[in-house]
Amino acid sequence: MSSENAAEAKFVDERPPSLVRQAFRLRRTQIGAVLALMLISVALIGPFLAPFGSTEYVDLPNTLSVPGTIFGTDYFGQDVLSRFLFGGRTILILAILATSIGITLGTTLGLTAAYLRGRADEAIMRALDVVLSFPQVLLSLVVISMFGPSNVLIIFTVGLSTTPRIARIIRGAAIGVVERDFISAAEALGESRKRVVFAEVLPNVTSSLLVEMNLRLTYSVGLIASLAFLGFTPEPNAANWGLMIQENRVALTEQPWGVILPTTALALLTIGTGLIGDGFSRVSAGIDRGGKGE
Amino acid sequence: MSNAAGLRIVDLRLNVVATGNDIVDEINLTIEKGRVLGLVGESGSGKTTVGLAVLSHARRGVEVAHGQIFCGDTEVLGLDSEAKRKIRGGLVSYVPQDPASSLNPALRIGLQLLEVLEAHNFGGSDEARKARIKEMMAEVLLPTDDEYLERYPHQLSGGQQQRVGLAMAFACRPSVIVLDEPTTGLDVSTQEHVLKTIRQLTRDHGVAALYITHDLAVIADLADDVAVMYSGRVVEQGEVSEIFKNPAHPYTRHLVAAAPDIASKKSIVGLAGRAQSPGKRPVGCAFAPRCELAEDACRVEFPKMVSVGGRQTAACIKANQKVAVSVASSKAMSTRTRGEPAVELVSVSAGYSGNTVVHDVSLTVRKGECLALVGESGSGKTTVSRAIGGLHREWTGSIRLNGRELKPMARQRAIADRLAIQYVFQNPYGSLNPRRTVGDSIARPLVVDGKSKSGARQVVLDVLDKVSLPGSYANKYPDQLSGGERQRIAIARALVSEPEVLVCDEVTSALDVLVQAAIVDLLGDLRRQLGLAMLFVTHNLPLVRSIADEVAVMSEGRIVEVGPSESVIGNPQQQYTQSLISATPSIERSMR
Amino acid sequence: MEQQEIETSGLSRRHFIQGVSSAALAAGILSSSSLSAFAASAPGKKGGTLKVGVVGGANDLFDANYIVAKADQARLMSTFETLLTFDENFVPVTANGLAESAKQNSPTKVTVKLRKGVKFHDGTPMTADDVIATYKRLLDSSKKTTGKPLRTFLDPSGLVKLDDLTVEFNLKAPNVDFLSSLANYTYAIAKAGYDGKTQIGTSGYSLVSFTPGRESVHKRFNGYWDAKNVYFDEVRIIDFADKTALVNALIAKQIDIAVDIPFEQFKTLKSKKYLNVIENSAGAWLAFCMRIDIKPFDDNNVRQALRLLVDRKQMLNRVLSGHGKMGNDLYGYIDANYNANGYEQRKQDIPAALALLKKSGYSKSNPLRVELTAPDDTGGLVLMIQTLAEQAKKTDGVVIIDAKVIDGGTYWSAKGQYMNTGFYTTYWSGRTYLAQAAASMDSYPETKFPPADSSFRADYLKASGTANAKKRREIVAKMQKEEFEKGGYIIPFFNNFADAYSTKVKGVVARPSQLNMDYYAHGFKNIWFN
Amino acid sequence: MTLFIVSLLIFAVTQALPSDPAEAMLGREATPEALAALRADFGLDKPIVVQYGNWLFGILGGDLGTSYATSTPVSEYIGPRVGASFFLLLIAAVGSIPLSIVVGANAALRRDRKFDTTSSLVSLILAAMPEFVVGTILTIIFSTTVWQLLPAVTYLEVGAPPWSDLQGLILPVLTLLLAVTPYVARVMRAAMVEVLESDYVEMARLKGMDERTVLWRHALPNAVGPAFQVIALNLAYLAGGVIIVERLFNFPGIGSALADAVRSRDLPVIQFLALIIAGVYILTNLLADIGTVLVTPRLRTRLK
Repeated sequence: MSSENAAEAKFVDERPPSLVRQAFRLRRTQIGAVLALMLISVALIGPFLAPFGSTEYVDLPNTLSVPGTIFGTDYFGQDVLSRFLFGGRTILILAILATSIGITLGTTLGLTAAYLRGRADEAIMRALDVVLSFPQVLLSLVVISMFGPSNVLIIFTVGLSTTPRIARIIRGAAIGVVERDFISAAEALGESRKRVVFAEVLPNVTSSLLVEMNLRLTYSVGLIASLAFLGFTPEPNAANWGLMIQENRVALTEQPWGVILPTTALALLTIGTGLIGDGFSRVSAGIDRGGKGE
Repeated sequence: MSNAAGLRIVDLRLNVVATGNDIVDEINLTIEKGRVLGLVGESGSGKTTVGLAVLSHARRGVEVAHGQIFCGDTEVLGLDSEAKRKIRGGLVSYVPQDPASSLNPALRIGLQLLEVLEAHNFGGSDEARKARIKEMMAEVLLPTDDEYLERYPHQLSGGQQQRVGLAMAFACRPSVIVLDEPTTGLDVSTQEHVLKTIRQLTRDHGVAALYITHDLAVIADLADDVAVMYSGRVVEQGEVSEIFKNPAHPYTRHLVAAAPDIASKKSIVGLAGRAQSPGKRPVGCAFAPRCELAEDACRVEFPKMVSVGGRQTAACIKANQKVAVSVASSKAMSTRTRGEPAVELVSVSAGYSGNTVVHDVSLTVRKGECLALVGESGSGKTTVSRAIGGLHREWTGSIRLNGRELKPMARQRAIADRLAIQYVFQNPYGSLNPRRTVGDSIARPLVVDGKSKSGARQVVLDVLDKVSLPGSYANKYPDQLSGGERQRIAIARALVSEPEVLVCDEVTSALDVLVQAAIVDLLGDLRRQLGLAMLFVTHNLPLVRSIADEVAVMSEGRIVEVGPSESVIGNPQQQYTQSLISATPSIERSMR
Repeated sequence: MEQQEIETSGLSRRHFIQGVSSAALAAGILSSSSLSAFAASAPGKKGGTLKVGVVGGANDLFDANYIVAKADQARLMSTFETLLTFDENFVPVTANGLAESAKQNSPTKVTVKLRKGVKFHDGTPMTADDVIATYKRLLDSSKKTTGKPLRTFLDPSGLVKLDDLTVEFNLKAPNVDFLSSLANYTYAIAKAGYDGKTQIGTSGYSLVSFTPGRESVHKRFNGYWDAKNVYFDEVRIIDFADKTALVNALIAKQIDIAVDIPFEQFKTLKSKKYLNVIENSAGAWLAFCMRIDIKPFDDNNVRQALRLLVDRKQMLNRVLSGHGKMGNDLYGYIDANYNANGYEQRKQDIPAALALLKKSGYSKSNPLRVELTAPDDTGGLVLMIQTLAEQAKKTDGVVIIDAKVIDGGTYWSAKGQYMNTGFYTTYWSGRTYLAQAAASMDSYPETKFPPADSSFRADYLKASGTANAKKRREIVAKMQKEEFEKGGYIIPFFNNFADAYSTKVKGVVARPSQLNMDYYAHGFKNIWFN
Repeated sequence: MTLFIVSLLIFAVTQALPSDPAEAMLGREATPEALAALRADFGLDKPIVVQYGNWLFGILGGDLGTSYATSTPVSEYIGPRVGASFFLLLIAAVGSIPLSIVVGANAALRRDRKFDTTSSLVSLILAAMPEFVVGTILTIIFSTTVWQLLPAVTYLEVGAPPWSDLQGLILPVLTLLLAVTPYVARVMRAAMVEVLESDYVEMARLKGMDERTVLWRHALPNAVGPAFQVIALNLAYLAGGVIIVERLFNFPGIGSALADAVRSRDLPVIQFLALIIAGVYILTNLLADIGTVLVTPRLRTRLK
């Protein structure tokens, strides 16, 4: 016994660090986190640094050299830099809320389908297939033109349209988990279905969930920006990176900053979250293979 | 039999690339042509790493640090990559552990055979190659018609797949062949055939064979020589008869003592602790921390190989002190009067989506007794046990607990009934929720029963003690534990609700032999102490003799023979049981 | 979104261009004008396919007497011709028209003599019957046409055929400027029996095919009455859903003409050596409408205060990048009687606005909070309401404007914001004062001006029947005074529009014109490839 | 079955659009009589169930109805656009699949080495940019500002087949390729990594197969199967992206028609297009399923 304890004492610190910590050991995850944090801080504190108001008129539209501005004026005679500094908050909040809805719904449905299997699984996945069979942009487009663009609606449509994809992924991940014996063990104890799904299955799909969360956040940002491109936006001229690209796109040759700044910001943000997601997926892939001995 | 060395491994060391820690070191082995060397060891001891090195291959993250490997006259480690490719499958070939995953599911077996020949330019013409394939198929006792070669791997049985693997390995007439646990996962009768084929082929073609396994009985049956590995080192080697009759290294002695044997009623003895992974190994003899003979000298440097006599050598400073393992602890099997029936199955039939796979099974598990339910894979034994545990939906007949009729599914059963029957699962890696502390997992049945978490705490500590684990384990996560420890935790979870019946479903099949012995030991103790009724489901016939009072043999969904284990195994009445027993390799039988 | 063709140039998808009258009433009998600069230029080379890019979509329509978007204008102009056309002073002339002469005999009678030898694309000659049929169609309220304003002073019974080539218009109400109506480009002459489906006109190019949202193909009509001035073998009018794509196509030399370019690209296009850019202003305007019968706009103090709130200079700069002229809440910019009273330019005057509002009881604690809407298919209007909402912030919370953008389909519908709410936006193309007054009073009563107790309506009828220019100016001045002081429109500016075309295209004249590319070169005649 | 539910849903959704098509069409011109006439013309005066029935049976019988906006039969208006869009999607798909397979497979093969890092970075950047930005940048580079090598818009003469302006297709296809390849390549890489770690690939190497055979014969067929599903999903995504790309390059396809139709409440067109897109989606998934079955002998032989 004593020898086992001695071996044990050494073994305690051998617990693999949590998924998150492991992921953040990777270079790419660190870079991603730095990028994402950078952009999030621009979005959060930007409004306090802006030299002009978000809708304040500064000079003739699309003028590059305007005294007092660094990047000139945009399509509507507003300061490009100030618009940029103001524009991160909305799109981030929209994207995060939309993703949360998608993740919550998608996870619940995916787990339920995976756990119940059989007809319930079939019914849930068929229903989601119906939603999925409308491409995201289309779905959003139709729904938004039905009710008119509003932030709540955009959040819901974008969230709902990501739901089936998340549900699919989560179901895929959970199918493997529900086959495992600890689920049987919980069932043998007569645990309620709800508890089995959320307390036993859910914690074991977190790696897929994290990867998916990042991916969907990226998609949501892109989708919201694309909707703005197609002219669906609740408040025209609201400072919003996605909308900003669309607004200033026409004048790209005369005033490139109005497009370059938000595009770079969105790209860096999505690259950041993408790298984090990538890190997670690499680490979790390692975990999934971990069982393979020698 | 030629005496020339077919395979010679000289001072081989492989490292983990990232850390430079050795996975295996100081490996020196020689196999003569036409002989089989059995390489045994627990999982993690480095057997496969050595086996792959013979093909000059190292897995991702592993590299050869130094050493030489001669296949015939060719040193393979120093070859350039094109030359390496050429010797693989040609000069030296490999038979993998799991034929199902090692045959490409997307390619027809004919093509998979043919491409080896093509890659090594064997035969010169397509006709010659086709003829060679047919010849090989015949040698491994498989059909040679074209239709058969057109099949995909999944259309073959496990045994057939492994024969294809053998055919592939022998196709280019290699002079060295590495077989990596080729029969693990096969049923005994299939295993017997495959082993016979291997023996035949190596002898006929004068091939030097390195046979990697953890199963001592298979080695005893098949090999000429044995090398025992522990923590990346060869600790003992010699001829089969020498090693099994007179194991010199303490580890080897433990291995032999822990191995159940179908040929005798043997009390198997486990050993606590486990081998450490690369980088964490102790200085000196790696086995020292677990060795009852260890002294300070063992912890200074790795012991040199010393000759024990004949061809036998062992890496132990006490190799020549003949000390028996304390097998004395052998606990007498209970011979008291029969207990009351705890669980009774009457005419239980069960199936999956309409297909009946269990027919009319009637069994009785008595209090304080262990009933072993044995059978080959697919015999329906697990379905029966899941029905008892309330985990299988589709069954008819009657299952009674203490005379009370049980509902089919656990959720429909009363809490008391649910807690009274506890299930221990086959795979300790899958039966504990990896995201939950061990303590939480163990306490769960209590919480379901309505106990408070704090009240449960003390019970958890008690039950951990019962499975011989310290209370500090309650805060650990499953991935911090070894397989044996996990299985103890799984047993602890089953015990926490003070059940009357324990259903053990192949609980030792994923464990190394020493750990298996320890778990079996534990289960026996618990049964005696707590008066548990136990259903022990297994495919491992030798084990049955060491644990069960009674045995029921299942085949194709039916019970073919039931009776006291000694009489069923020692003197089987049914032809099926007889063939099963004769196909099971045995050390004792081989040593006779 | 596909309707964003308007954007900052401010011209609109729903483009109702009616009669444009002129001060030059005295013009009496018109003859072939000498003003056609192009006619004098050296004859060009024949041949080639002209590719014209224009913003359009599935809503494209093709009709001799109805248009919605620029694409429809271009197609109408390439297929059909009117009796008269406007010169650069917006005086109706016979050049490029189907009339040989037109004469206003009295305020209620006009006689038109048709050109001889004019043939329809199917080869049949054009006669007085075709003219009468066209005008009957315009007067028929069950047909979808732009003829609504005609109906106030003309009945079908007033159309009389004197001979095969002479038509008499007998008006039921006096209108001394009826000749301008005859020059309205949507009053184009189609063959008798025209159903809006088969496009047979009299122009230099006959329609080969039309695919809404894609393109229309027109080939040279050999029987054309002015065949020497038609140069291209083929004209293709190609739809673009997106303005940027339109401009890109021109830059990449895939099209020869880009109709109505966005001002954002003005400088870029101008800098290209192989492109020409022409900018035009014809008194088109965008406006805020305040319904004088809906609270709180029934209070003239509120209306006047809002007019004083507007920084017109800034609005012109923000919305049109300065491409336009400042407005003074009066329409009819191309009219000689525009701003007959010589009012000074209205400027933003917050204190005065606040004083007016105070009179009506509005203050910081009781702010004037109003919703202002614009349709999302008309870019200029969207920017306008945002600008106004922003400018209202200068009142420090006394006036709060909630700018709302509404889906175009909803906005313009019968129950939509347009004409049904108190404060919304509209746009018009340029026309003369009286024509616009009629349209704004009866055809599209956007502000419900004038109020019942006003003499405005009587003054309008009087002015329409007054042939004497000086007297008429006096009446108009009185009408404008009432509108300037009590009206419901806020007209911040008149917008320009601009086109760009390849230098390959010769013969293009830049002169004041209601439509792009000098009335689409009157159906793409008089221009050629060098 | 799915298609039927989709059709019901499409119909319900389009009915929920505010302001009916007659109003949207007449706009400022609307008079009560004209509205009533137009509504009767469109059959909007009938009960909704009847409208749905008429529509569904019309479609089943091959009559797609008449577009409100263009007053032409939907089949005539949309038919050529369906073909054009399909062609665009097809080359984008046909291009992106091998491209992503090659990129993904190579990245997996050179895991954690330069090619892998670079390709994953590039694909991240591409994935991070909305299609319209990618398209705009491509236009600036290749056809307007930097070089004038390629057409900025696609110009198809009416009635001409979609391949009549191959040059004009380059940029739209490239945009779609760049939009979709990163995702598929990532999936391909993951699938390949898994397959390359598999026992049978190791076995193939131990059999002495050269690397090319290992990759193409042993690894790829097994990686493509699972990737098919993702490819199908991404094709559906392409169908969404096509709306934006068509607008950007003035491509006469269903994307621009749909956007138009939504605006003008052209119900027959919306309904038909939505149905077609859903149908294509279902079809691609079916094809993906079939594809998976075809490259997976285990599934294929079960069919027999």
